[in-house]
Amino acid sequence: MQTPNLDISYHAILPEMITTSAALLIMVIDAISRKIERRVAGGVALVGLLGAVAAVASLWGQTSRTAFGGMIVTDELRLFFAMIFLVVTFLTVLISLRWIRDEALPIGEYFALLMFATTGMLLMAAANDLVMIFLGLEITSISTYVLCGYRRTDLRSNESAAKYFILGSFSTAFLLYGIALVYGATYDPAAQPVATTNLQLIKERLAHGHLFSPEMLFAGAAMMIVGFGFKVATAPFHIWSPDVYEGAPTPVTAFLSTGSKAAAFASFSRVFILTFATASVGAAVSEGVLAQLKPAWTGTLMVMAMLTMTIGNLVAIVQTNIKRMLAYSSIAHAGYALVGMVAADWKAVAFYLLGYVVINLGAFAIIEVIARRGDVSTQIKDYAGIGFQSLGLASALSIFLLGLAGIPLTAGFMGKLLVFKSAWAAGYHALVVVAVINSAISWYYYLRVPVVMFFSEPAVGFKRPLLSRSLIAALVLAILGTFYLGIMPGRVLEALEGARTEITSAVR
Amino acid sequence: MVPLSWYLGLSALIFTIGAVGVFVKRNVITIFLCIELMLNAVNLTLVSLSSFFGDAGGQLFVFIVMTVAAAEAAVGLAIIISIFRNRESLNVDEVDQLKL
Amino acid sequence: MLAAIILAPLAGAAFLGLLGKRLGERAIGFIACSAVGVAAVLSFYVVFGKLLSLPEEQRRIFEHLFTWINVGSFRADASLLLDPLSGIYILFVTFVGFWIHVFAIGYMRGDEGYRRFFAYLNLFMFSMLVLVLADNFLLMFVGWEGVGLCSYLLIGHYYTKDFANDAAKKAFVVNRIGDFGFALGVMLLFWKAGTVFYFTDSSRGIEGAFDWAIRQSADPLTASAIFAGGLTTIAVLLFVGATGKSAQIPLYVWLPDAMAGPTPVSALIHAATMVTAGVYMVSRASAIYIQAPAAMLIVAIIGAATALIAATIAIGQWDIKKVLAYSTISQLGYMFMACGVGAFTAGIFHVFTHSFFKALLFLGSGSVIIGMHHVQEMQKMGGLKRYMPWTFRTMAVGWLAIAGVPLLSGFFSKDEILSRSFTTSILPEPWPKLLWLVGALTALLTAIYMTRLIVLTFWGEERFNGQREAAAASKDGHARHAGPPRESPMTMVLPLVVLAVGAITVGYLGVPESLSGGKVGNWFENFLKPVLGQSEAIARSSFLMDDMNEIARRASEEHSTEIELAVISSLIALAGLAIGWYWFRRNALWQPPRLLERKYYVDEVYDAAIVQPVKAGSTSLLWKVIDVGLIDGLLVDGSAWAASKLGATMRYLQSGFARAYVAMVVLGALIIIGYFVIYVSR
Amino acid sequence: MTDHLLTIITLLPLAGGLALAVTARGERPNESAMRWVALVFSLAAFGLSLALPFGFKPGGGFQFETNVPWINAFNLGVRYHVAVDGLSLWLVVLTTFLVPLALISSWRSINFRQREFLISMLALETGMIGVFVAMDMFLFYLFWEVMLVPMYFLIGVWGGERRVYAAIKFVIYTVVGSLLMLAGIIALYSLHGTATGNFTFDIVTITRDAQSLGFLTFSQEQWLFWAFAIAFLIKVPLFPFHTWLPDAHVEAPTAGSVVLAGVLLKMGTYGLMRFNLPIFPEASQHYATLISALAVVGIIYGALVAMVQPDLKKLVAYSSVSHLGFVVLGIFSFTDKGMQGALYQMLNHGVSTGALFIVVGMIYDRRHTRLISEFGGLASVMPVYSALFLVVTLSSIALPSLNGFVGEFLILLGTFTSQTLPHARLFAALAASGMILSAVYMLWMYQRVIFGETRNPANQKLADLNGRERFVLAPVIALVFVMGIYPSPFLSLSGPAIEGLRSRLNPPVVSSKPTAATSPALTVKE
Amino acid sequence: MEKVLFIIFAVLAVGGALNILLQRNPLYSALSLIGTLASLSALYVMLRAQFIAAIQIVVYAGAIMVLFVFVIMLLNVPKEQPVIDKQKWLRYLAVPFASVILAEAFYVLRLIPSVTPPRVEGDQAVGTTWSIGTGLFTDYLLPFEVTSVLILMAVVGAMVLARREGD
Repeated sequence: MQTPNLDISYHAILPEMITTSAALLIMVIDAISRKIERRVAGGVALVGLLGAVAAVASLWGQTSRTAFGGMIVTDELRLFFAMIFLVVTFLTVLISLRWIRDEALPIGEYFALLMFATTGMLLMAAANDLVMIFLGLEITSISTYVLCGYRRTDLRSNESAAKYFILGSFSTAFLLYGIALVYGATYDPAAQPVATTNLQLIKERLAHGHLFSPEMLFAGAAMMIVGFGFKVATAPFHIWSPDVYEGAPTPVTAFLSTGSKAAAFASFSRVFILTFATASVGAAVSEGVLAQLKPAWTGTLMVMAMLTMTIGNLVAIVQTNIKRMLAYSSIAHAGYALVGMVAADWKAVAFYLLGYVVINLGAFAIIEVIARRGDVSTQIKDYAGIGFQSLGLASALSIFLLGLAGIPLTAGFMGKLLVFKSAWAAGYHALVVVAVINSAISWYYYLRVPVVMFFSEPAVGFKRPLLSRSLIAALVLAILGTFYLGIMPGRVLEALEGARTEITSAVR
Repeated sequence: MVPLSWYLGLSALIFTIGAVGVFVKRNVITIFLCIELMLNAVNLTLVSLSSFFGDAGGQLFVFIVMTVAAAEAAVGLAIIISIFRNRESLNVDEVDQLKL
Repeated sequence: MLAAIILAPLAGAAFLGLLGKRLGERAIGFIACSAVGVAAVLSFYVVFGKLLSLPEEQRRIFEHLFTWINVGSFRADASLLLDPLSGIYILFVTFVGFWIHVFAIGYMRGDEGYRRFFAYLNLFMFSMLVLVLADNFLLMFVGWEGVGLCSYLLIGHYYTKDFANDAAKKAFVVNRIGDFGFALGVMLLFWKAGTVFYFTDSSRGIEGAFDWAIRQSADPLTASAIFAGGLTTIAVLLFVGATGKSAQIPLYVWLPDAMAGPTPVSALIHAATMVTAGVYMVSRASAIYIQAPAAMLIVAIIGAATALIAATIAIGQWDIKKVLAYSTISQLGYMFMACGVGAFTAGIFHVFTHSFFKALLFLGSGSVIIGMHHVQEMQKMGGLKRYMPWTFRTMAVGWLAIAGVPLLSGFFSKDEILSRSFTTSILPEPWPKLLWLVGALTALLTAIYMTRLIVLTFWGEERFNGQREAAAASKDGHARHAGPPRESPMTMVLPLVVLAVGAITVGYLGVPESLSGGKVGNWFENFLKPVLGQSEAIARSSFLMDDMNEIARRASEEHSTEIELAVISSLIALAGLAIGWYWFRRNALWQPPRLLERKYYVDEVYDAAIVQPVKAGSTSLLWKVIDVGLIDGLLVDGSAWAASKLGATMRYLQSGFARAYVAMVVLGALIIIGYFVIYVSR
Repeated sequence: MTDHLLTIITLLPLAGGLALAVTARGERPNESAMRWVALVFSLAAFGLSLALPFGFKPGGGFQFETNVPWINAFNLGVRYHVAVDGLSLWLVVLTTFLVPLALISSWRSINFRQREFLISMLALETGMIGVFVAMDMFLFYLFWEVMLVPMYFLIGVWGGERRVYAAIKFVIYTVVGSLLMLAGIIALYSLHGTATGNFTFDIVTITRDAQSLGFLTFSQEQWLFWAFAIAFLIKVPLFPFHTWLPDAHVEAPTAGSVVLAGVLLKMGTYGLMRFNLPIFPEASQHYATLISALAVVGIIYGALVAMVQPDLKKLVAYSSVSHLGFVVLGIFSFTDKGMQGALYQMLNHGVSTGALFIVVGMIYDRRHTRLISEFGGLASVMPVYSALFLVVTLSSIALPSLNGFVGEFLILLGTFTSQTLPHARLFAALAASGMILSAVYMLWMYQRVIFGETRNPANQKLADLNGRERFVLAPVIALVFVMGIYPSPFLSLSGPAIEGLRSRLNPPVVSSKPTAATSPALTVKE
Repeated sequence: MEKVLFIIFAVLAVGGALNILLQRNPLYSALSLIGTLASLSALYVMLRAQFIAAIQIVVYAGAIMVLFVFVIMLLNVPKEQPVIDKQKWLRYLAVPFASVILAEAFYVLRLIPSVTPPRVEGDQAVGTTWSIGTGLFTDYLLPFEVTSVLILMAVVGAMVLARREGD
């Protein structure tokens, strides 16, 4: 028996360890002090997140290093997405700080769950093995199931959690089945180990074309599309998201529509772009079946992207609840990001998502303030005339909505530009045109909110909401991020770009 | 000697039954049971592949899946309890406040 | 120097318009008149002092001010050209214009728009002089539209009156229709000739369009030449402009309405100067026209037809100014007929004489109108010679002159036109004879309707009693006080006298050689020879007869026929006077045929056939149906509606039932797995 | 200084807006001071922009250039590249000229949210200048879209009754077009990058390479042509994309209308000349007939519909459709005369229609109605106003010696003498009939508003123009005359740029000398 | 012989699964699921996955299902509740959807190459506790550790949701 090489590298999982520790610390303090101060809990979370950011930063440059027997990998995709998740959680914590007290909900558990979810998302990005992807996904999912139902006495919150749970675990079963089939399909008696869930090994086997059963591979890939498609909320697997987003507490919705979506895209990209796409490129030996895999999934995703954008945008037009409208909007945005997936350009997708999460979190921050205690005023008509009553808030919301619409100067535009550019260069012209038309449609409903805010008479009894410092900080960060990524995206893009050569060279 | 495809076929059959059960049954607990059934079907696939290939990975995966199933069960049942507290019903068709 | 001529009235206009707010009527009148007076004096100086001092073939003075537009191969300068043709024009324009200004001082007294009136009048003088002095078509177009604008402003002088405003707008729009043709003509000319300048000026490196035109071979006299895009097309398009400005068929309809303006305006713009711009332009472009016989024929036919039809309408009019307006149209038709038969000099000569006697007649009618306290209907006049002796005397001169009574100015010019029509060789038979016949008939009608006008106004019973109060009440603001008709003040009578003298004498400047037997040189023709001589020569030696013998024979024939024709036309004039005198002395209020009274219903037809359909079509079809209905409603709002309807439909996928969602997920999964499975086994 | 002059001019108004946003806070900010600040900033931009024509060397290509890398990653090759050439030079000046006037003209008519109004105007100015100076497609698109936002608020907040509908319609219309343009930009960028290995959004580079390398196939050209053209034609707006214009004009406040008509519409025609003609010359020629036909339809259609409008602003809006039809026609004549005329007509239309909206705004301020039937007989009570209105009207109907004529005539002449455009003569003749119709609707409108008796008692004690209003109109009126009488300085500066375009579009040099009728060039494109 | 055993347990498993759907009472469904789980466990034994078979019974059937049953008993839905079925049409989808999934599954499976499991006896065999244990603490070390996070989080989550108001 060979001596097992455990390949333990604490550095490689430092970010995850830090976030987990922060979660544990919060719970310990909560347990010891009987009732944890929200500032303490939030502070620990924020410090933990900053620590995780530092840890991610310290990993930068160590690209394509695997650890734990190939279970996780440190590459640009992981690191970049990790940054996205940490940004998401950071802003979510800032948004929640005041809200959690106003709502009188358990504080310690909330922040702990957020941090656990972050850990799950970080693992999803870091995973280099289907097991880890599954685990990360489950950690994220289960913690968000709980967060959706966090306002336990609220029927909407219950319903949100129930629907999310039923549909989420249902789709997880599909993903799992897909994983099992891929595991079986890549059986190669000549290799060691004979069967694997490790993506690196799967990629090599695909490249060499030694497959047990291509049919199983395809069926597995299809079921994984179902699983991931559900998590990123693409049509026709999007249907859970409007209900869940509407019913969940607003900060959770913010987190859900950004973080867990981005995490699913991270794994999605890891499996499909970095494993299934590059394999077919290098599959010189067995063009026969394997050369079909990429066209099969890109074709599917293309149709799904078109459907997703169209449904998201069209249905958003007729919404009257702003949370629900943004839910549909985030469906549409998943569609735009899928455009980048189709082009097999995960960097464009990553940048798109970075911009999207910053803007979307900003928008939800404001919605949370306006919604007030118990999410009571989330109708668009509740925004009537607040434009000049609280100009700053309304202007910020307008900026975010325009950013979502993709107006230049904002991150939304840069993201769209990159994604569309990639898709065009990859030859998906029709897809770009559909995306462009959809963008035009989306202006209609994004503009409706400024219309209501600025162009109509204020509703009686509107009181200017008081903004907490943390929320202002979140808003300022989101606005700065929106413009920074829109105007000076150079540094971020270069950081992303550095990956290009290294990853391609690693593939070869 | 039972061929591999028999096991896989059985697994697919059970998975199908589970999947159908999720949208046919109304009781939220039964729905949950069906989801568990689906997970078990996948487990059967994994175990049979693992055994036929002589690779422990599949069975290790099953171990992980079982843990996840346990965790899911804990949270899922908690969600069901909190719904029941508010609604006094386990019928998913009554949970339709959020729509359109 | 030439610039000073055009700038003097402009300065007057600018001064009055911008700074004249506090000036009194006296000062305003003085400034306006002196502006024109300066221009007149300068004109006399440049024509007689400078132009005539040049050798005959070099009588062309260019004055380059600045390059106006210069784009690629296209160039148009703000530069002036003085040659005998423009010289004649600036002489009578400034001279007659000056006296009309003087007349207006009295006529407009007490008007609230006094300053505005004189500012516009000066502006008109500026535009007219630009039109005449321009050395290229584009600058001419500036003046061309400028006079149109001033005409618009002055017709609408009484802007509170809707009919005046309508008339003003009609004048401008109808003129624009003509200008449309003119502009196209200029463009076509540029396309073909590569220039819009009249004459070559090597100092500026420009080529002249007329120099180009002369080099071309003449177009054939066929209908297809009109549409061929060559010289004939250019000439016809330019003539469309002339029909607008000079009130020819079919665009004459604005001129009668234009009488809504103050009478000095009618005299200056709508009789003496502006309306003859078309004749000027055609004569100016004689080099083109002479190469385009089809266009010449059109010009002649339109001119003759207009002359005749307008004359018949004039018989049926009751408004004194309307009679004169139709008379003007008719006389303009004469002028075009002259141009059409190649007698450009004769046309210009008629312009020249006509400007005197028609201005005189208009001013006289203005004097009558003032004397009658703004009554214009001749039914309400009669017997005025007792009250307004000077007006009567001077108008009588005009009457006789226009009627073509021998030895008055109208006789010489009209006779010249008639005889040249008869003998022209540029048009094929039977057109010369036919044109002459129409001209002669028109001359007869002219004598008749002018006699009617004079008789109804100055002779017969006094029909104005009892109308006075009503008149005073209706013309508010203008009826200074009611009372018996009275003679106008000195400022009005003096111009009448001056013009009357002119109407008698100016004809002697152009006595046809055949009549004088060569004893009196035809100064006018000689003067214009450097400009129009070449064209006239071509006209005489028309390509219709290449046989040299024929030419010689015709030339000798002409002399004798001219005398015969002069006798005939004198007789016609006298016959017309006699008929008019005897008929209208007895039946002063003879009811003319309704068709004539209503001007052949042309306005009504235009209104029903063009104006109303366009308005209705624009409103109901273009705006309401296409714009609001089709584009906005169906396409724009429709697609928005469709999008939201589609969205509203799709949202029902979101039924709220988790189980239905599960089914949808399963369905999606089925499709995707099926696609993949089928895809792989392909 | 000259290196950054354009940047300064572009950003100065925005800086003013920011200054207002930062300083003028509190419950009751000093409105008058805010107006002065805004005015000073916009006037400063105008003053600086005057340096452009004086420092501009005709034929010197792109000048006052700033060209620095901006975003390099991902092969984007986005550059901050601003410059002016003969095409954009005067449009920049027009923009900086009109905005102060618009501000002064609405000095007292904006009675709420003064600060936000001024900020919007200034931001709008920056956006508009930016569009004209941007020489990088990314930058161009950025300004193009960003400018929508302040305009949207100008219409939506300070607009009339149907302002919401109008604002949304305006934005959606524009966005549909501009997003197609975005697809076109991306495609052009990709095609150019793939063909040359130089991935860039730089307009100058791409234009040059399109000329020298011809990296586009004809079918690619056609697609790209439309991707850009639709965006621009919507903005122009060419029939049948024009229906946003009447609504936007009617509902926008005076200052908004002035800027909208004066500058925004020019962005479309400018775009055609900047992108479509030089980069897709073949496609431009291929579709010239279609677009020219639409332009001619627009000229006549706009005029006819304008004629029957009951609302002053709507009338002016439809007249813009008609006038901009001329511009498009001139552009697609591909002659130096036509394109020069088009460029000049853009300026003219900016001045005249801007002035028309100012003039209409003046009576709107007094009467709060724009219905023509509400007026009549203003000449008696407002003589100065009537006189100035008259000049503006005449300028709009292209009276020779006023500005409109030069542009319109050159366009018609260019179209008439076009060698490449089929049916050029017919188009020119039909377009020339627009001259007649413009006289009809403008004079009829003028007559109904100004002439007649003052029957409506509400009009009987209207005050004539005050000093401020005269001050607004004075420079416009002066410009109307100057541009009509002495256009050479304007034309000569843009000449070389136009000549470059022309030679691009008509590769074999053809003269418009008499031989043209039989020139083989005429049959090349049939 | 093996095939007979397989068929027996397969039928039991499928029958148990179908019975879940057929039962009205969730309690019976849960019991039926336990039956299926047990049959699967037997199949695992046949596949020589002894460890998994054991924890299938101990953890799954033993712990998880007990939790289910416990919750079902706890909630004890009153019998007299009206049957609310707003989405009757869904049941008509059951057969078509199931047949399509199965068709797809068997379409894939018909092409699966036959494979013979390696004959490795003793501790080294794949399904033994030894081999699973070794795997868990070598290759699967990280997943195993992460599972603890998952469980901990699930506990926290379940606690938050299930505890009574005011705790």
